[in-house]
Amino acid sequence: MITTIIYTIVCLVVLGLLFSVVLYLVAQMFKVEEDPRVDIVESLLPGANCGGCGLAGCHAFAEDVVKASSIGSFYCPVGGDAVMEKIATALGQEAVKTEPRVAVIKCHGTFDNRAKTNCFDGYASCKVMASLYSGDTGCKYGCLGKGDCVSVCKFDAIHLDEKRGIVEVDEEKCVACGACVKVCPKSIIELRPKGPKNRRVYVSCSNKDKGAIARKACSVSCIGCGKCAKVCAFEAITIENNLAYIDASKCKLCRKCIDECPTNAIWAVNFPLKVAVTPNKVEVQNPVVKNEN
Amino acid sequence: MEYIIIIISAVFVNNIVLSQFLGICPFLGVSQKVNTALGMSAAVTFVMALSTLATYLLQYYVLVPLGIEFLQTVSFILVIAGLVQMVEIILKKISPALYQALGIFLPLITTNCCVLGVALLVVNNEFTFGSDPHMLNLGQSVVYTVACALGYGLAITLFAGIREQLDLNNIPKVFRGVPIALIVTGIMAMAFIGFAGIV
Amino acid sequence: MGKLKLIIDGIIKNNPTFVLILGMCPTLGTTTSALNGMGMGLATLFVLVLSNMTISAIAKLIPEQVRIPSYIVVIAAFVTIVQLLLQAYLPSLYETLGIFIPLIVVNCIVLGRAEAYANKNSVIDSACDGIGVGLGFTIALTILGFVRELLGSGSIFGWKFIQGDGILAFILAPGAFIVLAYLIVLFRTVTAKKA
Amino acid sequence: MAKESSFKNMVITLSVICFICSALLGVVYSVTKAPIEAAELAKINNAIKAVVPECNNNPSEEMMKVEGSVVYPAKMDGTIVGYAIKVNTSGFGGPIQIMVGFKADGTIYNTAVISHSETPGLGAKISDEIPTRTQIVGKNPAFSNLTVTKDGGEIDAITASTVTSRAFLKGVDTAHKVFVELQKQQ
Amino acid sequence: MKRTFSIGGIHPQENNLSREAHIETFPVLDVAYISMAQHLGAPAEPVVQKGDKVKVGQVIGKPTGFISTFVHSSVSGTVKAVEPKGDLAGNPVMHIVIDVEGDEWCEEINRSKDIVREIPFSSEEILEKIKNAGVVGLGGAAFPTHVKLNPPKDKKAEYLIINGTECEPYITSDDRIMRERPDEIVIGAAIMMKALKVDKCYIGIEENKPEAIVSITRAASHYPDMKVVALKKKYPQGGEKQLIAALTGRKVPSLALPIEVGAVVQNVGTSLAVYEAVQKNKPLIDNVVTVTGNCVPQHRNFLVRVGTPFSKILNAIGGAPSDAAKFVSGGPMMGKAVANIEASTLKATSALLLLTEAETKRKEEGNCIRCGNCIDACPMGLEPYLLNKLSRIGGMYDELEKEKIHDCIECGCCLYSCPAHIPLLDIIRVSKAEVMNIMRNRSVKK
Amino acid sequence: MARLLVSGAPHLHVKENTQSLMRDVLIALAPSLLVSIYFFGFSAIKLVLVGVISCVLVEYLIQKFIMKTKVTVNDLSATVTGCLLALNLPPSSPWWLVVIGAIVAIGIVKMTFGGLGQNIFNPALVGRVFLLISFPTLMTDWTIPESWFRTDVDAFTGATPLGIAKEGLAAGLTLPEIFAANEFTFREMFFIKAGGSVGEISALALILGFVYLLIRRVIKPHIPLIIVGTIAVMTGIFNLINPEIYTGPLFNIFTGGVLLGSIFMATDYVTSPMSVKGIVIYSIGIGVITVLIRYFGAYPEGISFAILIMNTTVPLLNKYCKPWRYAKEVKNG
Ligand SMILES: Cc1cc2nc3c(=O)[nH]c(=O)nc-3n(C[C@H](O)[C@H](O)[C@H](O)COP(=O)(O)O)c2cc1C
Ligand SMILES: Cc1cc2nc3c(=O)[nH]c(=O)nc-3n(C[C@H](O)[C@H](O)[C@H](O)COP(=O)(O)O)c2cc1C
Ligand SMILES: Cc1cc2nc3c(=O)[nH]c(=O)nc-3n(C[C@H](O)[C@H](O)[C@H](O)COP(=O)(O)O)c2cc1C
Ligand SMILES: Cc1cc2nc3c(=O)[nH]c(=O)nc-3n(C[C@H](O)[C@H](O)[C@H](O)CO)c2cc1C
Ligand code: SF4
Ligand code: SF4
Ligand code: SF4
Ligand code: SF4
Ligand code: FES
Repeated sequence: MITTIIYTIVCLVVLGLLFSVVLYLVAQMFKVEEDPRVDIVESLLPGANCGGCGLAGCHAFAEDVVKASSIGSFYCPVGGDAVMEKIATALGQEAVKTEPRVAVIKCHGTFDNRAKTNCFDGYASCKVMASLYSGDTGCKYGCLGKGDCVSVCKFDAIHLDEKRGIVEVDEEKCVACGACVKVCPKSIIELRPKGPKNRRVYVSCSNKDKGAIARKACSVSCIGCGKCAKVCAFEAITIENNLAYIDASKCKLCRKCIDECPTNAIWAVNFPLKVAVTPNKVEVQNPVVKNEN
Repeated sequence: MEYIIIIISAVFVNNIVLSQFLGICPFLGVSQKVNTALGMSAAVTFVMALSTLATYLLQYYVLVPLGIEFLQTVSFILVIAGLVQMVEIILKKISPALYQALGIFLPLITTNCCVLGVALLVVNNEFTFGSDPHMLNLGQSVVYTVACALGYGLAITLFAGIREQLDLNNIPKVFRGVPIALIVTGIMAMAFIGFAGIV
Repeated sequence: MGKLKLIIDGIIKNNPTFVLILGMCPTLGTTTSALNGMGMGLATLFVLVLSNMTISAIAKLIPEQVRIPSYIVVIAAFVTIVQLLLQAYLPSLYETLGIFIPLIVVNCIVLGRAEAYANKNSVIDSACDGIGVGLGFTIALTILGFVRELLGSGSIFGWKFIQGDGILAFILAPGAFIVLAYLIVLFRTVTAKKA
Repeated sequence: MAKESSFKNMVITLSVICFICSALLGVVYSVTKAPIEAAELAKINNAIKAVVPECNNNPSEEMMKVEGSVVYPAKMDGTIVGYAIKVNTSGFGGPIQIMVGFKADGTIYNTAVISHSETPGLGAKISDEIPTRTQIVGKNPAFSNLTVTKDGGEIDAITASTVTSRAFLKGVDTAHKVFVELQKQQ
Repeated sequence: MKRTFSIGGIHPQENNLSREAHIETFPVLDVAYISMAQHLGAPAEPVVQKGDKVKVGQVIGKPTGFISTFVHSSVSGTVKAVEPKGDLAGNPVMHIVIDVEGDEWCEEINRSKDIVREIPFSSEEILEKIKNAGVVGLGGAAFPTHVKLNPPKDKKAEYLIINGTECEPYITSDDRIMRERPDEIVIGAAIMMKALKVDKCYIGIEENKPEAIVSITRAASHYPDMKVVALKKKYPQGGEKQLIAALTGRKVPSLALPIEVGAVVQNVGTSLAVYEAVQKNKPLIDNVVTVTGNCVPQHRNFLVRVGTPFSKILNAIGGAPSDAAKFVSGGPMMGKAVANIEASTLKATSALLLLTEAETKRKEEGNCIRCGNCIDACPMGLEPYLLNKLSRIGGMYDELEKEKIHDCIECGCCLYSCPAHIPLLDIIRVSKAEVMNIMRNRSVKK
Repeated sequence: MARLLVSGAPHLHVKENTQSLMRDVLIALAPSLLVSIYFFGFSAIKLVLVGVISCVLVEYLIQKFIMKTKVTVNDLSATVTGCLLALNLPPSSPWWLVVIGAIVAIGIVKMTFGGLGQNIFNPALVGRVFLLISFPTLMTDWTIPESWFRTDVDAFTGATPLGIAKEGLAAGLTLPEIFAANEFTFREMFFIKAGGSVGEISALALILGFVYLLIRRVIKPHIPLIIVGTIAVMTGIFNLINPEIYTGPLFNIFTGGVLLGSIFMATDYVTSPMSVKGIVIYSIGIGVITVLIRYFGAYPEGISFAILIMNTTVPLLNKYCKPWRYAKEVKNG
């Protein structure tokens, strides 16, 4: 009996010894240097692998951040400043703060605002449509309404309103990763600063045609008349190619331009109710369903 | 002839994954891509052959003479763990690409039941290859082990091919990932039952 | 953290079978009947609790390089103990579970919990985690065994309620995979609805 | 944090863990050794008891080997009343070990399956009550054709498990040969 | 056995309804809208201004890059505007709008119908003349012909291949010119042979145009180096890679130009334009346009001045029939659907096709049933079903490149033959563009 | 004039659609179906009806209530599956067996993978194999339930020729002895044979269906021809080596499900390889495995398993056997 126990002990201890010695030697012989910080950074990242940072997923981000001398040019839109700060601390650097942003759709050409001129009969994708022609309405610049941006959004933050033929961003869910901006063939999505209390003013149109043509194509188009730019006391509005643009960093949210715009192309969102009775919003409340597709 | 029977039996008829239920976790885990699956099968084959060799010798030249067969589990797993870690360290140095591909699963080979499972089967079970029940000798053991590993490789490679194709398909959401993989495995097991009785 | 919550987490949120998808081999290999599944589950539970406790006690003393081998030796020792005990006092169960008893050593759950939980937490918490996960495993195996037995042999815990056989495929290998797949789907739908 | 991985640390830790574990195991083993052996013996004894007529010796102590098979003679007050013969045969899924009990006159008293790895639900039924066993009890292989009906014999196979049934009957046949040999030796 | 290419291809119903309609000269209208983007490559730059007087054949746009060419006025009159106008896809393109006044031609243009066989020019002179005449490929792509006829110095042309296959259903403009103007075509080919300094020329014509084969064979008998080959009917035989394979058995490697295997392919219409440019000094200002469709009462082949609005051509056949649901510029397989019927013809416009909803409306898309029809149909040996699946997942550019999506010639065989009516080519076209872009960026980086 | 349609080229498409292809398969199955109705009477009708209805119903219910997607039972693919499932069962099968098979085929094998075109395995075959391993007795019971045309039914009860041969061999007989004891004439095997699944009764009817599918260009001839060829060659060689225990080519081709399997099941688009190279490997594989199982395996019939086993290789074949690419050629080939 005792011998069995002794054999047991001897046998196992010898095995253990052998094991550790051999492993140690092998480990010494085949040593590989690896930057352990990559793993640390990766573990800090949200792991959504959305590519919103412009790199091929979170691991690539971690590798590049570690390699780079400063993290200034890196930003993870999903994790936001909080995560960037953590990474910065982990790497012993200062984080750069970025204003929180949100995607806005610079077009409001719903079915009742612009008429269809032809009927697209191909694969329902904005990219496919844009590769073939200017679109199924008179406006060559507006939303094609096939929802490429919807399907590319990893956060379910953008939705196609089938009845009105336009996409809408869910501000709560949008993390400003920019995937929709990249995919939209008409380049009508912009990441704009969220603004104080989420309030912002922007031109919800991308039409660069001359006023008359734009007007004919769509009833809420920006016709480049310039009234808004004139009325703006802060020089926040510029007109280029018959299209107004509001610089968010200059805009003080006074909303004078909104009343000035003859076509209701300027949008103000998240202001107290009073303003919600602008013609735009009225229309939002009574959507006229007219999808002829 | 006996070796052929051993091989056919271990690869097809009593496939280690599809009918013995060994090594399922890495089977499900490392089968996203055919290339990884191939790498994994190579690693498993290597580790299995090596560890069965070692454990066979350990069993018959240490444990049995000393009368401490009950130490099987502990000593076998220690040997296997050591081997795997060695392979891991060496692989990391020699082929970082393969190391990257197999990722965290290399250490998991240790906890791959099929390595320990086959090592135990070989020394504990009687087999009926070609003749009446008997214990395997060293040569047979190694051939059997390698055949088991090949069977594992076959199953995981076919499976990885299927999963690659499934990635292109529109699987209903709740079934994505493990459930569909299990269903595929189940149907593969069903298909492999066709080999029943061949040896 | 509440001990009870730890245990319940192990059963639901970290369910080894339905969520973590670990320890698949015994899950599939021993569940031809509800009783077999339960036996396997309990054996694993036993090892899991003891090894979790031991490892959380000694984790701080172990150098990084030999962490895994040390854990494995500890786990293997407990498994062998279970093995010997079963062999001595429950020989018939020992025989049905066969090779899957020694294979508890390599059950990813045991090592997984050691790595993921026990080596960072206190002995008591680790024990609770072990109990929770072990129970989760046991319950899952029992359900799986129950379903397979029900469909495959037409019996419930050994009590036969139909004449003749059931749908044999369910106690063969294919049935194991397929039933588990559907149980996971069911588990996912149910827990998703709750969440 | 864990200790640093120096060579000395590694070796010592692992050795100590191995030492403690093996000591523990050795003790448990010593404690369970007896019950394990008892359990194994009980299994054999139960099987023997089930397959031979009532006896008052301890057949497992008088075990002998004949033609490679293990034979347990059952004696009533010193006279042989039967034999339990343990034979190996190979079934559908691997080896099958059965015990066949003969009365002294050569008729089958009973049979028992000690171990098998047949398919659950199919061949595995040999260890439950199966038609085969009840059909052969009381028969003498010397005078009956104990093969499955498909092979022209008189035994109904287990449904869909002809292979297992054949293996079983082959085992019975082997046991009978051993029995004949035993008779000759006497 | 007649020759053809070996992999893929389909047999759509021919419908050559207009093949017996003689070429009629389409009247000159009041206003011409001449696009500056009539060729592949950089658009031309206007050289006239509002109010300028122009004659027929006068240069109004000049090339702006290596792959670019001249644009000439197809009418005489006053420039009314130089402004962006919608092309047939509705996208804004610079146009020169000319109010037509009379029909005054530039003096150097020889308008006689006589056939001039003599080719007194050197290779360089020929190329110069072709360039100055703004000749582009009329086979569809409108690639500037002088560029194609001037291969890089390290590549040696061995064959000139004249593409008279006209493999698309419905279109008959090439058929008609081969039957009505065979001599000019053959001389044009001889001119190009001289420009390329090659001594072998194949003229490939599909067997469904027996009259064209006869007339071209007769005309080509003057030139021993020219060989007219009748080819089996199969779409897309006219694709240059397929035609080269059918005629010479050579395969143009992936991503390479035909010159890689020593071939230069030109359309019969181009050949005619080259003849007129070199022998008659006439720039490319008009071309033959087939107007047809099952729903159209009259099937016509018009010689149309460049810059004629589609709507006006439709008026000439009595307006668009009420059941016409789609206008296609070009053939039914490769042509572009017209979104803007006020757009006007270009140099390479070959047909105006009217299809009814029943003929053309896409059927509802089903699941791919892996029938393999698309694979069997693809003349490039690709797997359209796979390209489709990979594309839809998104981001699988490496895999798509491995599957050689860049080899797709956009022939449409796959979409045509899919029983599940999956819009294969719609999807492949977009991914192909993306993959090619990635490949280009990569080679630029290197 | 209505608004213009706009789309990318091409502007024409084939008239066929999924439904018409499936309809052609059903038409091609008609001769076999008629023969089996003639031979098995009401039970054949019953099995096919139950098969079709339960497959269609399962697909409908799953699409409508579980997946909540568009219901596409109109494409007739479930009908084909149901029909083939029924044709693959013994004529004496009870109706509930077909229902279980249909639930497995459509519910597990087709819909969980996403429906038409996305499944890896042949649904009808998995259904059959599932039943075979679950109900081995029922699935190998070849008694003929009734017959509408002959009275000497007794002559035709009993196992399939393959089963008889296998049993005989297992009992230690040689083939010539078995053949002597049982009459399997080529004529009977070709026109109508007893014993076997509902759909494999008449080789002639199956071949008629094959010809129809070829004429309608629904399938390419490669798969059936290569499978049958492989089986013929392999069994030919074995038969030459030892005619006592290895059955010959004619016997192997015209008994059991080889024709039904190779014409209708191995050709299923969804579960067969896409390229010709792949198809060749796939078909040879099926042939070889069929023969191996028939000669050496536990089952007398192997084509169902062989097709399923080769189904598992299809993704790999698709990955590594690409069609003959145009542009592979190097310069001046
Ligand atoms: C998975 C599987 C397990 C099987 N297990 C057994 C078994 O344990 N015993 C047996 O005799 N046959 C077994 N078989 C074989 C068949 O059930 C049987 O040989 C065949 O159906 C012949 O039927 P019969 O036994 O009625 O002649 C098995 C077959 C399969 C596919
Ligand atoms: C699918 C496809 C079909 C084509 N069919 C024709 C055709 O029928 N006739 C033709 O002249 N060119 C056809 N082409 C264009 C030729 O490939 C080639 O560009 C042309 O013959 C070159 O001559 P060009 O530069 O004079 O136009 C086709 C191209 C493609 C991609
Ligand atoms: C970007 C580009 C560059 C080309 N460069 C040449 C060239 O240098 N020489 C040449 O002979 N053809 C050149 N080609 C013409 C092609 O070979 C081909 O004839 C033309 O794209 C029309 O083909 P298709 O009508 O078949 O589409 C070029 C084409 C493209 C798109
Ligand atoms: C030629 C052809 C053969 C088919 N064979 C089968 C078959 O064997 N089994 C089956 O379930 N469905 C078959 N189908 C129907 C359909 O393809 C099948 O249900 C799909 O596998 C479902 O995704 C066939 C269809 C065609 C066109
Ligand atoms: S005009 Fe402006 S708002 Fe209207 S559709 Fe165009 S882009 Fe949109
Ligand atoms: S915003 Fe852009 S991508 Fe989104 S639907 Fe409109 S056109 Fe498409
Ligand atoms: S369009 Fe492209 S993919 Fe489709 S058949 Fe033609 S070459 Fe092949
Ligand atoms: S033709 Fe259509 S259905 Fe057939 S394989 Fe190609 S994409 Fe799929
Ligand atoms: S339990 Fe995980 S591999 Fe077996």
